[in-house]
Amino acid sequence: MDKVLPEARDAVADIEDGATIAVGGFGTAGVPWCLIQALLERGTRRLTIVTNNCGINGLGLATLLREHRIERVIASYIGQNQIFAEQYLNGEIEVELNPQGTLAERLRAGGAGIAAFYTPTGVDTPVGDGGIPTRYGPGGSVLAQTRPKEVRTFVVGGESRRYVLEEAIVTDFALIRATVADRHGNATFHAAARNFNPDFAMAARTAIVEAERVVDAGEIDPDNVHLPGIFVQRVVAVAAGQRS
Amino acid sequence: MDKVLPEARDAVADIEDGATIAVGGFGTAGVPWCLIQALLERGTRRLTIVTNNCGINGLGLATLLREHRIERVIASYIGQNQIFAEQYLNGEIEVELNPQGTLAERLRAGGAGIAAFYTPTGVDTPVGDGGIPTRYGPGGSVLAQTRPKEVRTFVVGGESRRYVLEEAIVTDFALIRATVADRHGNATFHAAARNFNPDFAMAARTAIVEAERVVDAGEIDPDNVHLPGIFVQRVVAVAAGQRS
Amino acid sequence: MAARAAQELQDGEYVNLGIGLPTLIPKYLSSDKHIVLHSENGVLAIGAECAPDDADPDIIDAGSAPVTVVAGASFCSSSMSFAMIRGGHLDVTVLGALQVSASGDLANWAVPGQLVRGMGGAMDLAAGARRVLVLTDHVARDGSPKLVERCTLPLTGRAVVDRIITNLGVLDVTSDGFVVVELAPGVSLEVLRTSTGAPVALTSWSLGGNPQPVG
Amino acid sequence: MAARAAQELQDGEYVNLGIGLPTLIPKYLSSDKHIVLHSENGVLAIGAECAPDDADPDIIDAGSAPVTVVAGASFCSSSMSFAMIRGGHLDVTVLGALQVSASGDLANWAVPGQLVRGMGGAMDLAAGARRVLVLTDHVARDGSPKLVERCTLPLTGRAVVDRIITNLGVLDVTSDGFVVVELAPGVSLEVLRTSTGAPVALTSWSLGGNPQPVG
Repeated sequence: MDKVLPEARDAVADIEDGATIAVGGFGTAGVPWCLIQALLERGTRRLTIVTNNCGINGLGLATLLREHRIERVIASYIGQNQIFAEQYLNGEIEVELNPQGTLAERLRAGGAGIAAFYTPTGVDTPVGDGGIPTRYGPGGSVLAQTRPKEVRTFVVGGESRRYVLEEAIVTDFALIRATVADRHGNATFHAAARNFNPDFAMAARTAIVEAERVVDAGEIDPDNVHLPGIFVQRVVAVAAGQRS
Repeated sequence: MDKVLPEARDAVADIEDGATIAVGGFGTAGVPWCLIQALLERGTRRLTIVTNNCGINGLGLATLLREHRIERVIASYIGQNQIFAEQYLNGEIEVELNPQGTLAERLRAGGAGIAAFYTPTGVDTPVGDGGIPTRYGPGGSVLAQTRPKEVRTFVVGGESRRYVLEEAIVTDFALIRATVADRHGNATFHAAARNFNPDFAMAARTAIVEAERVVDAGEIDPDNVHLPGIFVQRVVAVAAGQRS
Repeated sequence: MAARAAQELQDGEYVNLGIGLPTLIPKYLSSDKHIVLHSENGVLAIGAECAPDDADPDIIDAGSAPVTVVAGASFCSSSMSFAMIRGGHLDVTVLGALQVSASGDLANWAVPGQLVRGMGGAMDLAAGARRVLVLTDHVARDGSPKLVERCTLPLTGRAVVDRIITNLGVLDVTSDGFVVVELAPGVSLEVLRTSTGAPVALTSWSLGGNPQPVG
Repeated sequence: MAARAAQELQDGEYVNLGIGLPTLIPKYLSSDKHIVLHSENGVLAIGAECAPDDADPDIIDAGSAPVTVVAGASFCSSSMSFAMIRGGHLDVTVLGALQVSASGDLANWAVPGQLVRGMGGAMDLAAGARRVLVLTDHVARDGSPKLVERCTLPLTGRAVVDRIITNLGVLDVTSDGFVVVELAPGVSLEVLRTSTGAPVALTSWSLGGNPQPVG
């Protein structure tokens, strides 16, 4: 069993136009820079991207935005990501904003075979009630917005509370940045580079890991595997610090 | 911050009659033998126990069954656990059987603030349809049985399928066996001794860890903490291999 | 039977073997296949069983037997282990059966009137694995068929079984019901059919792929 | 304000500090309190911010600032980090606000007509933390009150805020609406009341516990 491919471009060679891709990373940590770069070079278009913040300082996924490769983003935060904000506002991309914990849990659910779950996050807000703009038209008009979600009361541990129903997300691919991966796909992450990476890998039909170090099976302590190889289909070696 | 208590009996001193307790362990691995023994010695009664198999070969939780301390068990498997089978059949205890993955997920949900979730496991079986005996009466008559659960169709990743709604479990206490714990409650588990322990700790209002080795904060690699200290309220040191 | 089941497993597959008969399969796996064995108590890449004296008491399989792990192994929590199962990440599971219906329903955990000993992980495996193989004697101890038109016992899962391997042969569950894939050496189609509680079809495909004489 | 907020945190508490003003709090924590700081990107037990030159690029907080961790730290996945938040395991979160209502509704993520920049982890924190403190200027830049009878902006969470710390004082959200706990030095009750868009009650408890002159 050897999941290692020679180059990042080999690992993304079958990502076709219109694919849905979960991309790990939070801020500058744990971003699969090289796989994003390979996808950019491949020229794939009309992508749906699931990600926390869709690039930072013009880097990472922002490079795909700049080349107009993305048509839809499922994320939690735009912040100061200028090109993300611009394309959302000018109607070029459709954006579905999720609470960050809901985003992580929706992909964890997708990976775990859970179809949907009830969370307290977003009850009595536009997340539960609907009305968050998803697509803008000319002049800042709102062409489409989120719809209301089901809200239901449950008693948990003796406490009655209302919860909103959120559905799982499964993607075609996941792009993952790991610190170490072995040839069977087992991976570990250093510090806050872990973030969404394990959840997103689980949610994808094909999870592609770029790792700063690729080792033989058996070199990672079985007690300390952060992402078991069963969730990983492809591994590519990149240099530590390598970003493209 | 120091969550370490001198003795197992100190750690269980406020577990009152009628408490609901999640107890980690699968077979002989990761069983909190010393905390169970301390609970036995304390004499607490009318317990609801959440556990996979409720003791093995007359040991562990089977000792609480033998002393008639348990009135209700939420578990996945009775197997060859003779005293568990006897007390279920003679109506002394109420038993709610769950698919093993559903059991783990219900407690993980309780710990994660998720009220309920839809799982494919158990659709079109007595788990979803109801009818599993929960309490027997004289002569093997069934006094109570599980009720039907909600079943709903979701489309996940393009595939339409039916799922059954399962609710979270939150407990008063959890008894956990770890390999190493630090004074802040961070814990690691060796091999298959991990099993339900992290999920159960998360689900409890008060999680009590017996650890084969107690170390100072900072001695466990932050990348390899299996159970973060935020989920753990008390730690007790036991000897490796110590079972009572 | 276990040897035949071993042939079903392909190089690179992630596989969970249920307790009982399926645990015999690893002995028959050819060494040129790399199969990753999963155990629902949170072990991935199980190796050989080991003698109790050499055993690490914390390394056990779902049947509580002491085992080893091989290179590339990992341990995880129960919720993560069942995320693997339920999330469709297992290529194959091999389970025992009390009954299998012509539409692939599986019953293997409870008999009305007998003590219910719990379903353990069987329902999750039946619902979650991409391919569900059943490994079982063709008929019950009392001679009654286990392969039936409709299960009379409580189900483990509906329409989940893909293929059944018995002492009499190999059958697929198709939209047309049971289809014979192979007959065990010396077993006639007639014997297979009379031992089966539902019609068994014979497709040209199965004829072509079947080295044993049929009928 | 950050100094006052620091007083709210008790020894042994697990705390998440939102971006903006709340990140100033750690500077004012007295060294005899052990507070465990959580960051929603999967860091527990954050230490001091550190100079970019000394920084490990993989150790950042939720505001992407380079930080250190202290003894007893752990890293985890996003789903686990939010399990901590949503599951009620955080003792306190300190958040900024655009508006807080007299019934504890919080609005801090969106303004109609302006670009929605996303809620990030704010809604999870508001829904999940056992105690929600708000740290904010008492009035908006245009002088309009931020503490109001009813929020007009889209909510982050309903009935979630426990206590508000502003440049003018400290107020609790109670079933009777806002109640003053403390006035900032030199601030009169009159000023607090005219700066607040809803009635502010004065309980005997708050009088007793308040060293500043009231009225």
